[in-house]
Amino acid sequence: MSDGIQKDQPTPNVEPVIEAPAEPVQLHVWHQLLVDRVSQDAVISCVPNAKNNDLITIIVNPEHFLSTATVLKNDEQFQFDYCRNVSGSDLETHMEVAYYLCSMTLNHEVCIKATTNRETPEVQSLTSVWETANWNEREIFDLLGINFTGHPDMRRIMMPDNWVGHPLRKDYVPLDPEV
Amino acid sequence: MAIRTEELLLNVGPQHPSTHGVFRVVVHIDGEVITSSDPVMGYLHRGTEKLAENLTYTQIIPYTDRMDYVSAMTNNYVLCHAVETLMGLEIPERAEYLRVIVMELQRIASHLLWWGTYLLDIGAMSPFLFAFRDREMILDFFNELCGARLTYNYMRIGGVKWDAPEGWIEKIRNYVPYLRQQLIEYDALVNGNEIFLARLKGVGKYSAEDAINYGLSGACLRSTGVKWDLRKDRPYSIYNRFEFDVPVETEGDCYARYLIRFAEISESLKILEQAVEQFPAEGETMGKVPRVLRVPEGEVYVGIESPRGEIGCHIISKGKDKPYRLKFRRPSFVNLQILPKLLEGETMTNLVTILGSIDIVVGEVDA
Amino acid sequence: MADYVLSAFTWQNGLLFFIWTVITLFAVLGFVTYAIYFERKVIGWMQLRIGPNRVGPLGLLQTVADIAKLLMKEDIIPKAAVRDLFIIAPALTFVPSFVVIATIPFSESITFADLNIGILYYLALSSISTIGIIIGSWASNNKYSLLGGMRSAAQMISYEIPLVLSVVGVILMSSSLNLRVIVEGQLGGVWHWNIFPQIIGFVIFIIAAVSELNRTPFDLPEAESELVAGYHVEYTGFRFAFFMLAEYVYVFAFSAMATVLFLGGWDAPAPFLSFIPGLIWFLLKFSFFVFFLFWIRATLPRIRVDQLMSLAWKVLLPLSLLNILLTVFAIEIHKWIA
Amino acid sequence: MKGILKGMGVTFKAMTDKKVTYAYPDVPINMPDRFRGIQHFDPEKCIVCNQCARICPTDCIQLTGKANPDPTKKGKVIDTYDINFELCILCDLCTEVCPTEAIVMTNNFELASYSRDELFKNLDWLNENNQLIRQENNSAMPKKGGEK
Repeated sequence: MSDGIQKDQPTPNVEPVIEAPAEPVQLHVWHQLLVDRVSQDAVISCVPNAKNNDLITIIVNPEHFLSTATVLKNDEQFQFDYCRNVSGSDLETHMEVAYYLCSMTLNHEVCIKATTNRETPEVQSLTSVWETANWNEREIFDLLGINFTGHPDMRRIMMPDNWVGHPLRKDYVPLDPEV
Repeated sequence: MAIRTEELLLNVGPQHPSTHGVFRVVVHIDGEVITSSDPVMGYLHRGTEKLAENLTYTQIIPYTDRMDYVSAMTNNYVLCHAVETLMGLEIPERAEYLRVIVMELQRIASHLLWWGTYLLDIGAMSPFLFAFRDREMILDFFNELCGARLTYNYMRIGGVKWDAPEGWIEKIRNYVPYLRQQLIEYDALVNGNEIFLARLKGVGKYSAEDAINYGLSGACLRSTGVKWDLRKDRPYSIYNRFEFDVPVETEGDCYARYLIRFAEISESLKILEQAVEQFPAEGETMGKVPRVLRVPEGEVYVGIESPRGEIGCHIISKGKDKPYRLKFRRPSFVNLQILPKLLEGETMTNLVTILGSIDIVVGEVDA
Repeated sequence: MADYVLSAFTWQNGLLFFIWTVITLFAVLGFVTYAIYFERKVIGWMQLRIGPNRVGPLGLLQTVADIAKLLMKEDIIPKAAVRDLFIIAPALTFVPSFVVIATIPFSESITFADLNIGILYYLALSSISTIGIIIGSWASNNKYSLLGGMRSAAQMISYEIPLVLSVVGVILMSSSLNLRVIVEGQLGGVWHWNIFPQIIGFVIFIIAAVSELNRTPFDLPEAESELVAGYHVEYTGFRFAFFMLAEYVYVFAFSAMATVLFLGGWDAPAPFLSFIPGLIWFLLKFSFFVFFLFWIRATLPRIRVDQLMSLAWKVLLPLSLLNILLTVFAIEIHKWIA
Repeated sequence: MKGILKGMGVTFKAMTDKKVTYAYPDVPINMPDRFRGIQHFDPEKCIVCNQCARICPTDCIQLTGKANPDPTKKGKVIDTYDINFELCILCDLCTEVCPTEAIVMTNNFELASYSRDELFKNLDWLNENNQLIRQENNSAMPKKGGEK
């Protein structure tokens, strides 16, 4: 989270911005841990996002999404107890949900993603792991039409209940272009 | 024969004095005790995220003003910050200082507004006008700086639109001791009032685990003893140059949240004081920005500390001048999730106390 | 005055009664008009505003304009409301508030009804207004107003008790229920007033009476931040005005009552000041109470329902009983010494 | 009890404090120079570059140009210029991109009207709105495109 100016400033209270050589260590450790704790095929890809201060971005196998999330929250080495942000997006070829997680105790962050198809988009709900996900998933369902299996209360949240379509989809055609 | 009793279904809102906007809570009440509740929102949903997909980055800035309309500066900043992070832009020193000054002024203005309206919810009339008197001065500063009192559209990608006018910094310098004096008066007016304390203490209590699990941020999180402030924990802009405390309370009730917001005003004053002191005498206020902003392909999420908590911006760019997907993490929306849990078993009166203490802005809840 | 009341009821006397009633009504309405104006001004000043100043010189006609507006407003009776009860409720609230004024001695010569049981009459009739509020709130067929009405009922019943008990001390001291006798017992300067020996009773009386008035910090039945407007949420136009009127007439009655019971009525604070007419003194003390009500309205937040109840039953009631006990002891000791 | 009394002291004291009320409709409020009010438009300066209409986030500006009546000069001159103040959010972006300062902000902000049609302001109206024009238009933003 640094702009050009503060790169050389001391940043107390926070771990220093991970330098490129230090990065892969954590990357591989985490990758290995997930493979061990969840499943051999739990992780599809695990890369640092150079544009976002090398935030480790893990694309998780949708089948193991919930179990991966549970491990990420409860495992000694992860302890991702805080979910900062949930966003969904329509990438035209597929749909994607991203959870930005953060550990308050160990002070590290990760982004986990799951992809799904556009025809019958479905992702396992993480509401049982982080309560934060509850309304955020409802919002994603409302605006993108991704169905979260296992969500306790899958209803529209922003749009009226009788609304047709999911506005944030790229192929959404508004009924009235003026609106 | 036993008396037949019935649960009452009560719509609090969408037009209700204490929902702070068009927001509705459907509550089941047994007498005055709430048995369950269901917040209903979306009355102010304007589809900012959808609109943003068809707007250039500069054009989105005025739309961010209208999300959390009592804290437009931090909204401006989070979008600019996200784009700047993605582009790797350098921000001139003077612009950074101006940004911090306006953001902290905004935090004070937002908390003052909250303070006034919260006490109005509790039933005290005068604090509202006291708070507005001092907030008004901040709005006048903003008006002088960028020509608007509420929807500033002040920040630009790579800097800020206007340099400080002559004498403006001096006015901020004088405002700091003035507000400190006023805070003493506010303290005398409200903070010792026994009725007020009885209304707030022990109401709307939750634990730190709950707060983290529900993803609360800002004062709602800090009221449970979690010292988490993005200005300290994920420093952005030039916040690491200033000395300030992060007020923390451990009770987790409405009173703790009240105290934290009240203390945050003083902390912001501290930052302001230092920022005004260190303000560079001259310099550019716009960085080197290409004529047409084309943001490189990539994805970024940044979160900053708005007065209400963590406001975040998640951008997926495909290298165009418009974002492919823009998502705002709105603190009011996330913080509000805990409301049904808090309301269970509380009285109607406490509904107002609790809802007010979460400090929502409906424009932001609905986006 | 008393002569008229006791004389035989003839056409002539009846007409006279009627004229007096109308005069009083207008006096009270005039008071209400300017009490509202005064309230808005005082609260305005306390809130760094200047209050109404646009209608008439200094805004003096503001309330008149407001009343005119209320008169001209459309009279809405909700379809689902119980029509008859809805109509009768404002009157039922207002009439007792006006009737109680009859017993209050404003000065040596101005009393309308010199009843032997003045206090009881006041306390008994003033609680009838609650019925009007409950009927109105129930008849409106609105959930908010129903909640407001229920709160009102609970609140009135609870606070009636400490209110009555708090004045027992005063009654014991003057051995009379007649308000005139009570004032006469306090004549002769500030040190004779009941406020000092009855300080506990006085404080309880003030708290309980503010609660009876449904004013801040006890304005739960109409708490606008929770119940929007409470029991009168469905009322418009002049029906609404009647509720407002009742509230302000009670402000009048309460302030007068407090003056009579505890501040020596028309008595001058010191004998050498007695060249000023008693009515002026009465009005001064009375205005102080009115101002005090507005002052706390500008300052205090609202109390919560459960806290309101526990305050009445757990604090005020035992205290008022204690006050009676102490008064009895003091009187007995006084007799014993004498 | 002490806290209540302290609070009552504050409100009592406030009775004599300076009042903050504005006598607004009687005494006009002077806005600072940078205030963003209703735009003033100068057709003489306009080079019909269309940038204001393009940058407008709400698409409230409509303009058309016509060929320059003076055949010796190149380029277009403005023909119609309308701003729909039902939509305009006074965000200042149009004046920011205008290379010739043909469109500038004024300090006038009184837009309320009884009809929506009146909110549709045309070239003449905007040109006549020439009171209290903002002096300082050279904001920190680089002017994009066009030459001065």
